[in-house]
Amino acid sequence: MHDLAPMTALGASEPRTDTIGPIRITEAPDWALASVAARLGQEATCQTALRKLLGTPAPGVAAQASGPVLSAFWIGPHIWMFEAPYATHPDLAQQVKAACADTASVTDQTGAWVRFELTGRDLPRLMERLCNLDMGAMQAGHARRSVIEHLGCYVIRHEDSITLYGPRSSAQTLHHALITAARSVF
Amino acid sequence: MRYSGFRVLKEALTGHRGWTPAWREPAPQPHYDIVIVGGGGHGLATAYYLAKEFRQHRIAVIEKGWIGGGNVGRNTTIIRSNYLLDGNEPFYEFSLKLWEGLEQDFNYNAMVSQRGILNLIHTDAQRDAFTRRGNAMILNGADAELLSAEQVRREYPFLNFDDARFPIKGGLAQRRGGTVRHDAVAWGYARGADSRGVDILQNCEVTGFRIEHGKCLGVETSRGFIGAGKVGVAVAGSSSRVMAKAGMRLPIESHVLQAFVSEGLKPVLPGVITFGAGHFYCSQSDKGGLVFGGDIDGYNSYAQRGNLPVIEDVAEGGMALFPGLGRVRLLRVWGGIMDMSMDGSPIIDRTHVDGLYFNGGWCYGGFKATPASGWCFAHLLATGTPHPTATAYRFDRFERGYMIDEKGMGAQPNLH
Amino acid sequence: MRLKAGGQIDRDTKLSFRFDGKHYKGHPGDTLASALLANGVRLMGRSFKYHRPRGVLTAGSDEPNALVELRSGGRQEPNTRATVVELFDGLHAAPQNAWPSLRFDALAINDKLSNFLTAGFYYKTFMWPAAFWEKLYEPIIRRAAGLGSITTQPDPDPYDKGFLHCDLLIIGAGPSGLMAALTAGRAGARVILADEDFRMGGRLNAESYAISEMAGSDWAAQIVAELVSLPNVRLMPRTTVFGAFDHGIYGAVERVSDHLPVPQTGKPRQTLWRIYTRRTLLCAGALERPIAFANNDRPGIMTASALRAYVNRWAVSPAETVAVFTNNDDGHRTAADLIAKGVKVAALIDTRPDAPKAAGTELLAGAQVIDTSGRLGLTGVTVKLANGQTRKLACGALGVSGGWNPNVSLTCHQRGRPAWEERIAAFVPAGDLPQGMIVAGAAGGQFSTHATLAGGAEKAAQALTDLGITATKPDLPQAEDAPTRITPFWHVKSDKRAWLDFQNDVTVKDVKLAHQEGFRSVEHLKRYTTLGMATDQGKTSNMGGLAIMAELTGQSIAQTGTTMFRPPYTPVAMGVLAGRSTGQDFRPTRLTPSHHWAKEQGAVFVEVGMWLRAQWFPRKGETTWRESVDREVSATRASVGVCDVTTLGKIDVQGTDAAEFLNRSYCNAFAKLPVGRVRYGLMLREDGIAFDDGTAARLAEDHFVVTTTTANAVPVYRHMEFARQCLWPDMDVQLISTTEAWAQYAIAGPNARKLLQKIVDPAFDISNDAFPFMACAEITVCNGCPARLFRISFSGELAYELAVPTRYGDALIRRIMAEGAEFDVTPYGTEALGVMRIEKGHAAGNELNGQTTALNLGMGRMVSEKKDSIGAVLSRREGLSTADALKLVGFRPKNPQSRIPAGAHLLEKGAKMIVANDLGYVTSACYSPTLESYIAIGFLKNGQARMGETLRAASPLTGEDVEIEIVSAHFVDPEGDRLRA
Amino acid sequence: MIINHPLLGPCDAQEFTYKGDARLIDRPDGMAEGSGPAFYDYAYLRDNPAGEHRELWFHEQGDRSWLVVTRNTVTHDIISVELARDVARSMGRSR
Repeated sequence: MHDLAPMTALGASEPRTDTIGPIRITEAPDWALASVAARLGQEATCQTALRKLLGTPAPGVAAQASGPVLSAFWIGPHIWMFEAPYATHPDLAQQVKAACADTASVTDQTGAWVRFELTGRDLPRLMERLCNLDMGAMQAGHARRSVIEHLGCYVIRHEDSITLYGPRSSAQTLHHALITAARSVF
Repeated sequence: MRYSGFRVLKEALTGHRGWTPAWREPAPQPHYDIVIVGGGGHGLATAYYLAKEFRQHRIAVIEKGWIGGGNVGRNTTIIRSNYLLDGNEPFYEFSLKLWEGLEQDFNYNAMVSQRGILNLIHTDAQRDAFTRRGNAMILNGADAELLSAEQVRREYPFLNFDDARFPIKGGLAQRRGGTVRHDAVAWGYARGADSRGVDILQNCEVTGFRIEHGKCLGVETSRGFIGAGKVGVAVAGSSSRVMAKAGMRLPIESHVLQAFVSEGLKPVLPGVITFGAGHFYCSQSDKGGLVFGGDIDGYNSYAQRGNLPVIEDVAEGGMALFPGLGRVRLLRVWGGIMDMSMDGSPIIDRTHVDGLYFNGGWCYGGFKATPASGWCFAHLLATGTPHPTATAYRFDRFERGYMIDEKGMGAQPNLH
Repeated sequence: MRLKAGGQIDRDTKLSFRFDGKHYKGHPGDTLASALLANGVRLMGRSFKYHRPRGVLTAGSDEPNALVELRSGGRQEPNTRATVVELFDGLHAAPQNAWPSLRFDALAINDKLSNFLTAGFYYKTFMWPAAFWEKLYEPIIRRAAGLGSITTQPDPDPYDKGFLHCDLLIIGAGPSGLMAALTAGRAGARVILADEDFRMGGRLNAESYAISEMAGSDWAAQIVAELVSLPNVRLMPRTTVFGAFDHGIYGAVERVSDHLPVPQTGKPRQTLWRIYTRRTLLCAGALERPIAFANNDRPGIMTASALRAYVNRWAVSPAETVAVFTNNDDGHRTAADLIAKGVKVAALIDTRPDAPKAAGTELLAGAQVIDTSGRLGLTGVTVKLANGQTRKLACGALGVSGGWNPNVSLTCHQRGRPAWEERIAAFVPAGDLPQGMIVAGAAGGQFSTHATLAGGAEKAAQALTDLGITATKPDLPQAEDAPTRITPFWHVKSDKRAWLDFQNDVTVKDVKLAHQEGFRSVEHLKRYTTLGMATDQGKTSNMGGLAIMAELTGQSIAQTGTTMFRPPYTPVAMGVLAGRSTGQDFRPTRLTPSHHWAKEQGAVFVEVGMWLRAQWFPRKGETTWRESVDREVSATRASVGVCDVTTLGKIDVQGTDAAEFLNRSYCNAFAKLPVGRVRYGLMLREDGIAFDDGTAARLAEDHFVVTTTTANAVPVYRHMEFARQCLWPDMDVQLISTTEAWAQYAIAGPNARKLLQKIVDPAFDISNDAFPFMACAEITVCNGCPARLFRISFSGELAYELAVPTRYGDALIRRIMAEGAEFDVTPYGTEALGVMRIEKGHAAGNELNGQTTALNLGMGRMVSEKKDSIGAVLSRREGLSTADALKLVGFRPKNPQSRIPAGAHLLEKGAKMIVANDLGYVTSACYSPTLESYIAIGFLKNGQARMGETLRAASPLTGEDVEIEIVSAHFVDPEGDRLRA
Repeated sequence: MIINHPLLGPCDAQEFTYKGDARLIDRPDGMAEGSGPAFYDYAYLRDNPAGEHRELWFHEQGDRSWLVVTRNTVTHDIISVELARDVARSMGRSR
């Protein structure tokens, strides 16, 4: 194992948690990410490979799907983002590439994003201050990209929580927006 | 009738019975020597200079609605000649010089107010670019001044110097720039043209051109055919629509630009100021309203109205620059159609149709150009040759590779 | 004065407030206007032009007169309508546009001069001498004009923004809005009910009549209570829907904290909501219009409905004795309500000879008010009776009703035009409404309470049916259903001034003058007289003005038309439109992976787009930035330096057609680039102008990593996606941005390899032979950390760029610094980076300015003619390839210590400073510590042919004029020996 | 504005970047003899209609699809939305 110590997107060694009213905002740095884009003409074989890898069909448009180990969400036509715990999958991109071989182009995206977990009551009331997605209509298992604080972010709706991915370099801006909006509501 | 302070006094004492209409409402004649299509600022100025400077006769201005109802009636009133490129700067400097003597020339107080314009600098690269521009202005005989951040602060102490995302590092000032009461420009030119015999035909829509054997014989209108020796089209946002009637496709897209005015305030802003790190520029009218604008909405539109994102973007720029604006209220938002050209610069040229001339592609900078545009178009119509300051404004510059692209954005009109 | 009983105020609680320096008391439920009237204050402001005394005209947001400066300091809020300010304890407000005081305003002299200050007088004078405009006339005019003032201090309150979604947006919570919300709410639809007032109910709160045997306000409260209990209904009081935008998006402002002295910690003053709705029901009611008559502008004269609202809702009468002047039945209702509340009504003056009977006061049918008296407040009116006699009536207030205008504003925000309806003598919404909008109640011209209730329920059900939601209409409560009876009457003929626009002082005479001078179109009328351009945007004035213009031109009102209704419905604070995006939060900040480390080192940062980058790293004892930058450059060139270059855009290009795709995207050839090699690429726009440059590294047959400049990362990615999806849709190529995924450092200088060899794992041979200039590889560093290494050089030195996953970027810079200590490794910032690239003659943003071609940049031969690449064809146009085209060259000053200003223009020695002599310009300049001289690069006409000549770099703007020698732009190591070392 | 994305359904236009006339898909062949005039027409001339306009929008903050939106430039009503890649193929563009 190499000897470079990671830093979180918010610039610390440990992830940050904030609790405001009923909401908890947690930085979640321990995720490996890899984007997978099916090669032209290989879409079907690629999806077969991904299904095998994920343990469930690759998610459809604007959807998220979880398998036993990995999870994935749709980010574009025939493009998905795969997620796995970083501790166990530091080389997620290579694993995905191995599974898809020449049917897909795979890119390591681990460093590209900051991830926040939002939990608590009234999450839609927080989100309505931040982005134009209709959280009231967004069911668990939906994943959409939208604009938050001028930043392109992924919003993934789970049963009791929301996962938010924003560009890593702007982690502080995004975090500040989350905190400010939460204080404004609660 | 000559306007003057004396005249105002006299009329006040005699019940204002002596005022006559600022322009006539003539019936269309069957034929004119020159027909100008478009009763906006540029069309009216063209007619005025044709009659006054080029001694032309039998001129008509044809307007679909009411005169001055296009962009001359809904702009942010700024005049300046702070351009970079050789194709532009002499023209805009000519225009600024015409502004400086305009009111006395056409006997109408258009409130030409040379309160100065200041373009703020936020990065070193911007300073380099503005230095190049300021020098180009001086080489062309215009005035320019480079200000340090401290100098800017002395003139505008309330701008955001201490908590800015993009700190102010200086500015390029043009003291002769300023604002003009925009409607009065249209009215002044209309009155001046009318008094020199120009027929201003309102509520008269051009429905087609009569072109035979490659020569334009006149225009078909909602009030019948009007014959013309020469036809000059100056219809700004409607350029593509009108020229399509002559079978032309133009290097122009029509886009919506929104502009804004606040409730009236006691004087706060001495001059015109443009934010260099966001889309916002602002001045204060004599009535007290802050007049401001920003970027175009960015999509083709003839709707003359825009959408909320740009309104917010402009307000963000305003607040970033001037945090004391928070409680100033936006009173009115309006939208106009901009004839956005492919290099951000205008066209004043003859067309492939004999006797048909075109003036357009002003993007959102047409107001300040009004006097020179009118003069140069009149020059072209009267003499058949381009005015020396407008030689670059040719149709064929795109095909031949002589673009005049101030912003360097290429053939993408919504980025100019 | 406050009436003994009644009103929706909390009489048990007293609130203290101050206006014009005097202290008063009011109650919760009051507005500033109602509280002032309760305290006997009628004079609240001054008009714009004549500085005439002004009191309230209305009881709502259409108020043109009672404008005050609310609060102070950074919170000072000018032009605030006293009629909508919710009273709070400690409120203070000051009069505006009056000096030295509200009662004695010096500029009231304008009123005496009014005969000279008619519409448009300023267009006819102040022209001589020309220079006097800016120096004399305009400053006087500006000082006199304007309304309230701001302090220019920053607004201390936060603002917020948000997005809401619903099936049905109901605008206005009067009888129709409440019925609509009830209908839709019970049907389970997602409903938003917004109302500008702090108390929902609309006119029901201001009227005396019963609904199902309850007071209207009680009925409203009962409905509101039920709506509150429905989870699918969102009630938004204090919320103004101010604009209708495309495709069912509405702008609304919620005044979250304006009724408090200051917002609670963390809470916004106001929130901007963008409401996305499938259907909209406009229930915005109607606004009463006045009648123009001589001196109809005195404090105490107001709309009859306002008078009624003050009596019923706030239990306030502006005077002990009042009169009512009307042309319709609704004025009678005002008289009746006043009488019922014990207010003495001197007379009910009705212009209609056949006016219905009235009880409790004298009815003067067929009569007109021809004049009024009272300097600072109304003392009496003069009435011309039906028989032609005149009569004076003493009264302290006059309620005027000229009929009601449906509140059509929002229906016209998408350039719809309302239509004239004779039945109610008013404009009503016409066909071309904003998408999904339906109008109900008084806003649609249905004025009786029964009709508004029924309309609200019916239109809500209709809207839901469109959406496939079934609604059952609730039982309609009993309510009055009086027909609208009006005989249009716009102005009392008079030689005196009769006001139309009370704020801007536009009178009937001004309209006549505009007509006389040919300003007859409604737009000309508005612009020439300023009618309707005041802060109320003509809500109370426009109708009268255009009715009079119609009369003068002999056209009908319908033919005359209206001016354009534009957003916002009522003025909106700039602060709330900006929301959270102010100050440092104006735009996102992007931090580089080494940011925290650089901060520890005391780096000076600079904004580069959204990024903050280290500009230089000052060391102890260094007093100027130049000292630091010179040191960084020299140290790098002497040993080794390190710079964070993460901000450069990175795009992963994969697929079997990746090479061919890049071959068409760049003007130079890429198809044959071997795996493990990097190539410089120049990208053109389709118009042949240079767009961006960067490198493409081939990591595998089907995998490239492309870099872009920092500024163009987003546009280049967009452009490549366009080419991929639209131009060559069947190419097998996939793109994804990886800018953020990698922390990338440039390590440059003669000792760069030695330093890197300590970091790169030994399994990877990076010797010059194994890893030559322009090599690239996927490697590991620091015992197994995955990394990418590129041997590329922007500085001209032996240099590498090393990338690791972003999370290790901080650790890597620390490791590089630690391992590099023996070489005295020096971190350098963007300034030193800039100096070294100028020394090397590399083009950057100042040269790639969107106006230059490959030819200008000295790369003309790179544009391949053997393939079809974007921009190649148009780059060959005549104007872009003239013989004297600008060429990138270098400049050295004759005196090495003379600065060459970037932005200077190039001229021959002795040439006159005119544009005809302009030969080009300086793009980038710096002091070169390597050459111990100032140097610069720039574009010179036919530059390559002028090497060795002496010219001037002239910058009259900065007062500089420097003799320069034309040299190659490659100042340092022109043969490139160092970077290949 | 709301753009009804063929895959994602209604999306706020703020997520998109506008390019212009959908004819920009129809790029001439750069290797064809004398293609200069064709490129001039392609890059610079526009119909710019007041009415229905087929135009390119990029879902930059969304799924990064280029779309061809048919929109009325007078009313802003959107008549149809297609994936530009499909449109390009239907116009005969391939590799």
